[in-house]
This record gives sequence, C-alpha cells and structure tokens, in this order.
Amino acid sequence: MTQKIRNQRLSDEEFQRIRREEVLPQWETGKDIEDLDECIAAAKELSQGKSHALKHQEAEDRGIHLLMPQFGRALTEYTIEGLQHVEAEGLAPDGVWIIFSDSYTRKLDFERAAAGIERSRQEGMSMLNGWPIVNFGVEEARRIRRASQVPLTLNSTDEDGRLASEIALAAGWNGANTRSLQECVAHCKDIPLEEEIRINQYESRLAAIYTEKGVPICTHNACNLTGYDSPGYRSFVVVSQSLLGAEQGIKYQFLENGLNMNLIQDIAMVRVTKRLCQEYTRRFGYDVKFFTGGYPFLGAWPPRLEEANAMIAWNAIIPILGDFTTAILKSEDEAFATPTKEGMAGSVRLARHLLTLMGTQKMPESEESRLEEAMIELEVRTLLDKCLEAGDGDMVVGMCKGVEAGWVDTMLTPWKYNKGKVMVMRDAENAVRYFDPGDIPLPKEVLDYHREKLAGREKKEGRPLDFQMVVQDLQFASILPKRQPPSIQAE
Amino acid sequence: MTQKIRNQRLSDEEFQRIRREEVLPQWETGKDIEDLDECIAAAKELSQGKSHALKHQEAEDRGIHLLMPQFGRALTEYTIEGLQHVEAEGLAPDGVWIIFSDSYTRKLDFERAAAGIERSRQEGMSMLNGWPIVNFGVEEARRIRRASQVPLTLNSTDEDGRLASEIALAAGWNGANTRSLQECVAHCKDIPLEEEIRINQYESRLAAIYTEKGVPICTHNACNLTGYDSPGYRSFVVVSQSLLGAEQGIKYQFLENGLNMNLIQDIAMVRVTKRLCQEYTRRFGYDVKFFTGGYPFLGAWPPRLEEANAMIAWNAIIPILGDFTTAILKSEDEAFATPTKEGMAGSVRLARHLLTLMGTQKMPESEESRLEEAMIELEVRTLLDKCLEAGDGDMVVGMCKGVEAGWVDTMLTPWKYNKGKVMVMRDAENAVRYFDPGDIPLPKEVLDYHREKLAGREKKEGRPLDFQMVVQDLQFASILPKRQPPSIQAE
Amino acid sequence: MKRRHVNKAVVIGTIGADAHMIGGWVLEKAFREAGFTVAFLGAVVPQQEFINAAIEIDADAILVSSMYGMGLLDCEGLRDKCIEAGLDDILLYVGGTVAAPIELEKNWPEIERRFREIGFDRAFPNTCTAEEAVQALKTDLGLE
Amino acid sequence: MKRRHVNKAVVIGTIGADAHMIGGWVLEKAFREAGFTVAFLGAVVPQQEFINAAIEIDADAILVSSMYGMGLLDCEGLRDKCIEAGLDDILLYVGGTVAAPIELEKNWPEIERRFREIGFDRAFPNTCTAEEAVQALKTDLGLE
Ligand code: B12
Ligand code: B12
Repeated sequence: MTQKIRNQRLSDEEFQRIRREEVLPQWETGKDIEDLDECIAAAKELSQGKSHALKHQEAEDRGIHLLMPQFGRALTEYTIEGLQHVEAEGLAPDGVWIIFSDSYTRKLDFERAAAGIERSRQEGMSMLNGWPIVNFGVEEARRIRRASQVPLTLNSTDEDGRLASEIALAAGWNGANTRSLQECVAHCKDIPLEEEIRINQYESRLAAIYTEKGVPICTHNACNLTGYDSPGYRSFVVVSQSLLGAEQGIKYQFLENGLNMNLIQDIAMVRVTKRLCQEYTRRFGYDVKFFTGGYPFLGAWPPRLEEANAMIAWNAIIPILGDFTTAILKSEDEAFATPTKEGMAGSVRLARHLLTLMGTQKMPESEESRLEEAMIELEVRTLLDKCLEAGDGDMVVGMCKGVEAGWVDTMLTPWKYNKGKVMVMRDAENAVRYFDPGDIPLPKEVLDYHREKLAGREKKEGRPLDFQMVVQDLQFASILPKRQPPSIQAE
Repeated sequence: MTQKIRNQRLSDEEFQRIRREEVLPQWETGKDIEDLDECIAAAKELSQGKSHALKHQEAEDRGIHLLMPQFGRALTEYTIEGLQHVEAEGLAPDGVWIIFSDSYTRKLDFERAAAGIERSRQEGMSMLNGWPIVNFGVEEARRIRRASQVPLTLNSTDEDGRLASEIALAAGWNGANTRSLQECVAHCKDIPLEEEIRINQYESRLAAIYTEKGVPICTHNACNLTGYDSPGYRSFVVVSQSLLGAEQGIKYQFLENGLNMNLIQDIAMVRVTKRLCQEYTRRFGYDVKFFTGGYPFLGAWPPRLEEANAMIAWNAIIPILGDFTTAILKSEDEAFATPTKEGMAGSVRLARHLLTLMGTQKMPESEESRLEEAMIELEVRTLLDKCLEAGDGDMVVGMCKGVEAGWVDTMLTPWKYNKGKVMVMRDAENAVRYFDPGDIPLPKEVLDYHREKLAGREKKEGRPLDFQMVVQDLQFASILPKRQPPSIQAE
Repeated sequence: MKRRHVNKAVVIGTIGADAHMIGGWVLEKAFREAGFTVAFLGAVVPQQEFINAAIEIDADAILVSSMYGMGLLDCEGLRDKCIEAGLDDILLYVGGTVAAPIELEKNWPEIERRFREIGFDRAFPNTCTAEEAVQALKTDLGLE
Repeated sequence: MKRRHVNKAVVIGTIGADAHMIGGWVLEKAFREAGFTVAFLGAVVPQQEFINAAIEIDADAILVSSMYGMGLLDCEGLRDKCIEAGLDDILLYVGGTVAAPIELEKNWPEIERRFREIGFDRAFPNTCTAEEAVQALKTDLGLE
C-alpha cells in the first residue's frame, strides 16, 4: 500500500466508483443490487418492525434486555427452519439474530462456497459453517427476512465483507459492521491495516447511506479479536472503530464486547467502552447512539452439556447484571460445531428464564468496580491519545503507526503485522491481566495494578507464575474433570 | 403443654431418661443403639476423613466452596448406587451429601414406611420420597457410610427427628439439626412451639455429646421455612436457633439459609445472619463456629430442563459470589420428583464448572448491599431483642410469647399456631418485601424501605400492587413461556 | 355417572403426612373467586377429615392435593370411605406431584390409570393451573 | 507402512481459509518441548505451503489443524500433492473440529473413515491434548 489513508468520509463519487468497480463485480449476484435506491426502498419495507436499530432503542426505553442467538447453515431451507424453531421457542419478540455466513464467503472464495453448497445438497448435511449469502444473493436473503419475526444481523466478518453487507442490507437485514483492527486481528493474515480500513470505510458509508435514506442501520462494532485479549485492548479497538464509523456517518452502533469471564472486569470494560465512545465521538463532533452487548467467552468451550450450560448461564448473567442492552448467546454445541437449532433454542430458554429470575437486578457500583473502571479507562485513554498524537489528530493514521511500532499489540493472532510481544494471563478471579505488556504504553499504576492482581494468583496457587500457565489458561474452561470412581465398594 | 420450657441445657440424667423412655422405644431399631459410648466409638472410626464439621473447616481454610447435593431412595441399594454415581461424576472429594429420609419416617409413622419399603420392592421403584433410616436401622446406615467418599448429613426434618438422628450419628453420618421454629413452620400442623423446642433440646444435646466425646458434629441450622419468607424472618429464625443449639453445647453450626433469588438481598441475609449468630452466641458466652450455605429457591420450579438449569446456575452463583462456604444443589427433576442420580450429577457438573469459571470472584460491598444489610439487621435485632425482653433474657420464652402474640409471624404455613397476618411480595428486582407486615415490630425505616422498593415494582409494571400479585408471585419461576409460532410462513 | 344436584361446594386439602399447602391455598382462592363454597383443610389432612368436611358443606367434589410423592399410597381407600359415608357420587380429584418415582410421575397415563383404579375421577399434574382446575370441575358439574 | 529414517521434525499449521491458530500454537510448544524440530506455519495455510515446509525441514509428519468446519473439504488432495512432491511416506495427521455438520462431528468413526479414505493416517477430535498428540506421533515413529 502506498496510498495514505485518513479518517475521512468517502465522497459520493468515490463511493459509487468503488461500488461499481470493486464491490458488485466480486460475484455474479452483485448485478441484482445495482440500483441502490431500489434496494433501499425494498429494505425499508422488508425491515418494517424488524429494525435492529429501532429494536434496540425500544429495548432501552422499556428497560429490558434482548437476546441475540447465532445461526447459519449451508442451505436456505435449513437456515429458515432453524430461525423459526428458535423464534417459536422463546426468541420472539424480544430477540435479534446473528446469522453467520460461511468462511469461504468471508474470504471471497465464492467458487469454494458454491462447491460447498453442492456438496451439502449431495450429503444432505450442512457442509459449510454458515449461510453463503453472496452465492445465494438478494432474493434468497429476502426470503429469509420474510420468514423471521425479529431483526436479522449478518456476521460475515473478515477482510472484506462489502458485497455480503450490500446484499444483506438490500434484503432488509442489518448487515454492516464497523471494523478495522477487529478483523485484522481476528481473521486476517496478510492485509495491511490501511487497506482494511479503506475497505471498511466503504462498508460504513454504505450503512450511513441507508440510514440517511430512512432505513436506520445499527452496525456491529466488535472486539472479539483473538478471543483472549486484555480488556484495555478490546476497549481501545471498539472506541477507535467508533470514530471511523462515525466519520462515515453511522448513527447507531452496537458495541459488541467480547467477555473475559470476570464479572467486575467485564462490566467495567463495557461501561468504559461506551463512555469513551460517547466522549470521543462527541469530541470530534459526531452524533452517535451506542447500545451495548456482551459477546460470550471466545476461548475453548467444554465438550459436555452441563459444563456448557454453566458457560451459557454465566455469559448471560454478566450482561444482565451489567445492564448491557443485549446478551449474545452461544450454545451447548460450541465445542463441536456451529449451533444447532435445538442447541440455540435451549440457550434462549435458559437465558430467558434468567431474565425472569433476575428481574431488574443490576450490579451496583463498588470500590472494586470503580478501581477496575479507572484502570481500564486510563489504559485506553493513554492508547487513544497516543494514537491521536501520532496521527496528528487523525485516529486512522495513529492506529496504523501504533501497530507498526508495536505499541498497539495483542497476543495470539494469525495477522502478520501484529508484533505479539504482549502476554496476558488470568488472575485468581479469572480477570485477564498483562503478564508482559510488551511495548504498549501502559501507565505505571495500571501495570502495578495488574502485577498486584497476578501476585494474588501466585499466592493462591502457591507457585510462581510461568509461561506454562499462559498456555494452560487457554484451556481453563474446556478441560473436563476426571471421573472419581468409588474407592470403597458397597458391600 | 403446661410444662414451662426455658433455654437451658439438659442434664445428663434427663438426657438419658428421655433417650431410654421416649426416643429409643419409638421403633424396634432403637435397641441396636442402646450403648451410646459404643455408638460414638463406631462413629469415630466410620467418619474418619468424612466429617461434615472438619470438611467445612478445611474448605474455609483452603478458600474453596463445597457442593452439597441431595438424594434419598426407598431402598438402600438405590441410595448407594445414586451416591456413588454422583460422587464419581464430580462430587468427590469436595462435596457433602444431604440424604433425605421419607416423609412417613419424619412423622414417626414407621408402619407406613415399612409398607412403602415393601411396596417399593414389589414395584421395583422407589415409592417413598426418601430413605427410611429408622426402619433400616444403624447397620444399613453404616453400609451407606462405607459406600460413600464424602461426609453424609441427614435431612429428616419434622417435629421429631431424634431417633433418626441417633441412628445417623451412630453410623458416622452427621445427623443432627438445630431446629425449633423452622420445623413448626415448614412441616408441622399441631405441635406447640414449647414442645418442639423440648424435643430439639434433646437432639442438640445429643450432637453436643458426640462432639464432646471426640466426634465433632456440625448441625444444620436451617430457615427453609415455607419457601417464601422475608429475609428478616429467615435470619431471625436461624439466629434464635443458634442460641438454643449453643446452650446445649453444639460447637459447629451450618447456617442453611433459604435463598429468595435476589443476589444482593440473599447475600445480605446470609452475612447478617452469620454476624448476628456470632454476636448473640458470644454475648451469652457460647463458643460456636459457624459455616454458611445457600439453600436453593424453595418455591415452584419450572418443569423443563433449560429453565431448571437457569435456576441451578443462579442458585449456585449467589452462594459463590456471596462467599458462602457451601452451595446446596437442587436438580432438573425438582418440579417432578426427588432428584434422580442423573439429575444430581448434572447439577454437580454445572456448579463445579461455575466454580472453575468464576475463580475466587466475590460480590464486593456497595452502597446498595450496605443498605440492604442494615435494613435486615435492624429488623432482626428488633425481633431478637424483643424476644429477649419478653423472655426476661431467655430466648425460648421470648420466642414462644412472640408466636403467641403474633409479632413473630410468616405467611403460608400449615402450622396452626402461626398467625399468618404477614404478607410478602417480590419487588422489581425479585427481592422479598413486606406487602403487609401484620403485627411484626418492623422499625419504621425498614417498613419505608420495603414500601419504596415495592413502589419500584408498581412503577415498572405500571399498575397498583394487589393481592393477585401475591398469588402470582408464588409461581413466578415455574410458568413456562407460551410457544410463539411463526406468523409468516417461509415461502 | 348419574349426578346429584349441584351445590357449587368443594373440599380442598393436602392428604396424609404431606405438609405442602401453597397449591391448595392457590386453589382455594380460585374456587372462591369462581363462586364456590370452599372448605379449605390445609395440609396433613387424614382421609376422614375430607369426608367430614364434604358432608358438612354438602360438597360436589373433594380436591385432594398431594405433593410429597406418596399420593398413590395415601389415596387408597378414600373412595370406599366415601361410599361408606353415603357420598357415593361425589367427585374425587387428585392433583400435584403425586408419585415419588420419576418414572411414574413422567408417565401420566399410567398415573391416571392407577387413580381411576382406586376410584378417582380425575388426576392433574402440577403444571395444572388453578384456572384449569376450576374449568375442569365446572365441566364435570355441567356448569358451563 | 515402511518407515523412512526418523528426523523428529514436524510441520504444523491450520489449513485453508481457517484463521484459528491457538491450537497449533499450543501443539508447537508441546512438540518443541518433546525435542522435535517444528515448522509452525500459523493459520490460513494453503496445501502447497505445508509441503514446501515439510521438504525444507525433512519432516516426518504434517500436522494439519482444521477448526472452522471445512476440514474435510480443505484436506482433499493433500496426500496426492505429497506423493507428487516425493513425500510418499510422510505421516498425515489432522485434528480439531474438522466437520461443520454436528451429525458428522459427533460420529468420530465416520470422520476417521473419511480421512483415511483421502490418505490421512490419523484424525484427532478437539478433545485431544497436545500431550496426547505428541504421544501418538512418537508411537507411530517408533520413538517410544
Ligand atoms: C414449596 C415446597 C415446599 C415447602 C412447602 C411450603 C408450604 N407451606 O406448602 C416446604 C419447604 C415446607 C417443603 C417441604 C417438603 N418438600 Co417440598 N416442595 C416445594 C416445591 C418447591 C414447590 C411447591 C409449591 O408450593 N408450588 C407452588 C404451588 C402454587 O403449586 P402446586 O403446589 O404445584 O399446586 C398447583 C398445581 O399442582 C395444582 N394442584 C395441586 N394440588 C391439586 C389438587 C387438585 C385436585 C387439582 C385439580 C390441582 C392441584 O394446582 C396448584 C395451582 O396451580 C416443590 C417442587 C416444585 N413443584 O417446584 C417441592 C416438592 C413438592 N417437595 C418435595 C419434598 C420431598 C418435600 C419434603 C419431604 C422435604 C424434601 N425432601 O425436600 C418436605 C415435605 C415434608 C412433608 N411432611 O410434607 C418433593 C416431592 C417429591 C415427589 N413428589 O416425589 C418436591 C416435588 C421437590 C422435589 N423434587 O424433591 N416443600
Ligand atoms: C477461539 C476461537 C476463535 C478465535 C480464534 C483465535 C485464534 N487466534 O485462533 C476467533 C474469535 C478469531 C474465531 C473465529 C472464528 N471461528 Co472460532 N472458535 C474458537 C473457539 C471458541 C476455541 C478454539 C480454541 O482456540 N481452542 C483452544 C485450543 C488450544 O484448542 P484447539 O484449537 O481445539 O486445539 C487443540 C486440539 O483440538 C488439538 N488439535 C488441534 N488441531 C490439531 C491437529 C492435529 C494434527 C492434532 C493431533 C491435534 C490438533 O490440539 C490442540 C491442543 O489441545 C472454538 C470453539 C471451541 N472449541 O470451544 C470456535 C470454533 C472453532 N470457531 C468456529 C467458527 C465457525 C469461527 C468463525 C467462522 C466465526 C464464527 N462463525 O463463529 C471464525 C473463523 C473465521 C476463519 N476464517 O477461520 C466454529 C467452527 C465450527 C465447525 N467446526 O463446524 C467453532 C467450533 C465454534 C462454534 N461451535 O461455532 N474463533
């Protein structure tokens, strides 16, 4: 990449040029959505009463929580069948779907996606890990839209989700994401951050155009990342992305925060993230409405029903107690395959009953929560401000410099531009702490705080911290206990 | 009853007389435990490494939580099979059993219990709701003791559990309860409180004698009550019982607090209860060690797996976050029958995994929790002090007067001596509040606090509180949502 | 079945050594609301007490609640005692968690068979709401 | 199978468009600890890269990780390419959550059958620990 990218809104001409030359030609189904105004008009009708943005606004007004399960199968029939099953079992009306596309689609390998569809038909099973939205095109996506009672959002996250989002939005789904670092770190290998940002400026602009023309789009602004990242890094990613999306004109963002499993830390992370998104977007003169969601644990899950249910419950309780708008759900199938309809219906029932049981209970503020928030906030502000400084007030320029220099860094990603000097570890309360902060500019008091917390684990386990623990932590929630056969037999 | 009862230790002669004349003759198996010293010696050996008291002490020292599932079948074989199954699936080593006796046994109707055993053999199913410990006698109880790897405690709660506890203790189980009001309110109909206290002075003294002779016994001091009682009343029952047990010489008490489903209120209740137990026992010069446990929701459970799992999870999370020593477990079978071994194994796995996930996370203190504690404490102190005043320093005399006058009162019990003027209701956070305090001496600020909380529910639901809500609250956690069939069919 | 005159009166209670009374309490409210005379006996009620109360209020039906699992055992003989007392055609309902073994409790047709065998007219699982109970009795009494 | 000399060297990577690399990372650590030379290729690795690396380090085995569900599709043809490249007797292992349909993923014998059919020597479910993986390879190489 030689082209220098900045945080700047795409002009209408530039947008149209990219659409025509880069995006729609990616696959043959692009030609069915050439007329953008027609698409927007159709979307307006199709998403009537099923708008992600408005559903969230309504939930906030009513003081309730939404549930957000996930589903996606290689064939449209399977996908519709699954959605309807789960909706009937308790998702509707206060729910929203995340529908996966498959990983070939995400890598723009539509030939292999086509082969996967064929293969799925032959085998009578879903041989792809999601619904290949681009291969099926806009009319099939509209069929799904009509078959469901609740808002649909698309998860087709990777380097380039533009065509997938175009099709989804034109079908009355909520398709778009506010992404940059999130994608590089989670799913990419070779793409430079500049190029990823350029691609996603288009997608954000697309969402903004729909919004401006009367179809409010609420993008997902996620920090699932590698599934094992410090809360400060997660929060930084979301706040920086919020600025990128806002510049393109996005008015609603759903902050999808990957949870690390510590109640206080996770809630603190989400509160700080939302607060800083508001503060920084305002500072730059944008006007954006933010909703919050908790994305369930993204490390290895246990391969047994009861342990999975413990995960499902704890991952719903954190968002409820944290007063996030939405609890995203995984299922008992997590360790094996993408969720089945039965598995997802089970999670919805479990989470719904938690909502019944818990009423409007919330986690109160405490000294501990204030301290945790203060520490995360300090870390994130330091990073944000360093970016803005390095970028001369331009977040995009600063982020790119930060990654290059390694002071924006995380641990375990396939992305070659990440330095990977950072090392994180769980403390005794399973909060994620820096074991080694690498080159990130962690304020001394934050580093001391993390060290102190890790010392607590050292004390609890009665052995010094070492690299082996870092490795073990990756599977802390997936290893099942050994059976304990009776030592004394009944007589 | 003409005999006036006081909170006073039974003399050895009186104890021996009651044992010989009242307790052992209740059923023929009483004769196998005539020699108390022999029983204690056997218990000492059999409970080696499986002592309830010492296991709790160890858990406290190690900073871990114990799990306490429940089981009991009409026949010994079924019972042993179940215990071993659950222990192998994760209960051992850090668990403790509650073994139910059946309800005939609890009412001393050993003839019907015998018929139930016979019937169970004929039908090849457990036709009783627990293991009839008295009919089977001490040798069978020892067989169970040997077959299990963890401490056993007996739940044979009702008017008179003396013979059952004698047999259990002699078999190396932990048999005894510290009971008075708990039993009257939960299981009795006609017995006067004085008589119930007299009966239980014996049981407490029995536990103390075992302890004095080298077999430490930790009694259950419970407030399960009607399953739907205000936290203040629950706490009052436990603290008053702690004094009665302590006077008889009990050195360890397991405070088994029925949970009402509000995180902050339940934790506050348990903390206040433990604190006041310590304070009041010390004030009277007793030296008692207290452990805490959370008894799962005792209202109607949902008749479906996933909803039951939500209950199991929330009922384990409250004790873990509250740092209670032990989480008592119910199972997915709760709405249908006493737990199956498969159901209990499932609960153990789920709860164990929560322990893994949560590490040493605890609920921090907050303004809300301090206020809740202060309100409960004020209510309980007022009741305790009023009892001591009315009883001229004697808790027993005061309690009896309080019940008679109706200022010790709860809502829904079969016990005819309870006035039942009190009415409780859930607030918007599902905490239990006084809708009508009847004649209990609730300090004005406590009453105001409850009213304010109930007003919050009124506001949330947008309708005035009424009696119908009291009735609905009884089934708030058991009604399953209706299916929502798709309104629009897939094309 | 030949039906006697209808008096809109029921006896409600929990049988045997069973201390559960919340279900009965909820039923009582619902039946009163529906215009019935109710003799509510609470919990731990012996068979004979049900019969005495039924005679006293001239009841159309005895609603036996049994929650603790020994309902099948506790209800045996009640129909005979009714007949002895001259209450030949009184309706006998049972409801709750009536059977200790889960194999039985989840096999409702078998439960119903067993209760019919000992002279009961209907058996209700504990998922039955108070409104459903009222509705069933009204139907059986030809009230609606 | 006739075995060539043993070089204690393995190639590890995640195949196809699959971005998961934590499992491979854990395996790498374990194999290094056990004294193996490891070429760790990370994620999103095309078939040819595995083969190039295997030639470069003279590997005894290629350990293909596949987590995202399209393992069966992505692995087809790898054995043929190995043979073309002269790696006739190299061991081919696959591991992870290899099949998108849960019906298949929970039917491990069928998964093994399918992978054997396309020339793999072993297939491991994602409950396999790194230590077990090391042990299996040592056994196959006659090292223990
Ligand atoms: C609350 C409760 C208690 C309270 C009772 C408080 C009170 N004052 O009543 C307390 C804590 C004291 C208690 C004690 C015991 N309980 Co209890 N208890 C329950 C629980 C959790 C809820 C029952 C309830 O109140 N439901 C709410 C009311 C409104 O609903 P309901 O009773 O089901 O009634 C409705 C319907 O069933 C129907 N209905 C009921 N009767 C009838 C009759 C007719 C004719 C009709 C038409 C309809 C009908 O209409 C009602 C309104 O909808 C149940 C489990 C559950 N269901 O979740 C266990 C349960 C009933 N208890 C059980 C047991 C075993 C006991 C104990 C022996 C202790 C123990 N081992 O746990 C003691 C009983 C001792 C004794 N002598 O009876 C078992 C019974 C097992 C079985 N059937 O095989 C249960 C099922 C729990 C379990 N799974 O182990 N219990
Ligand atoms: C962490 C994770 C991620 C992280 C990956 C981070 C990273 N840097 O690797 C992120 C968030 C980025 C991610 C993304 C996606 N993921 Co993912 N992810 C997981 C998760 C939760 C854990 C995987 C993990 O790291 N485990 C810990 C490591 C240590 O264990 P492991 O990988 O299993 O490896 C061990 C063994 O399997 C074995 N092993 C592995 N390979 C091999 C090879 C050989 C030869 C041998 C002997 C042994 C062996 O040894 C290892 C050590 O014990 C799993 C679900 C689960 N298992 O709980 C889903 C899961 C693998 N992901 C899944 C999917 C679908 C995706 C996405 C497409 C997004 C989505 N729809 O959710 C994208 C992938 C996009 C792409 N292009 O690949 C699905 C795959 C479905 C399927 N197989 O049918 C899973 C199963 C979740 C689910 N149930 O839906 N994911």
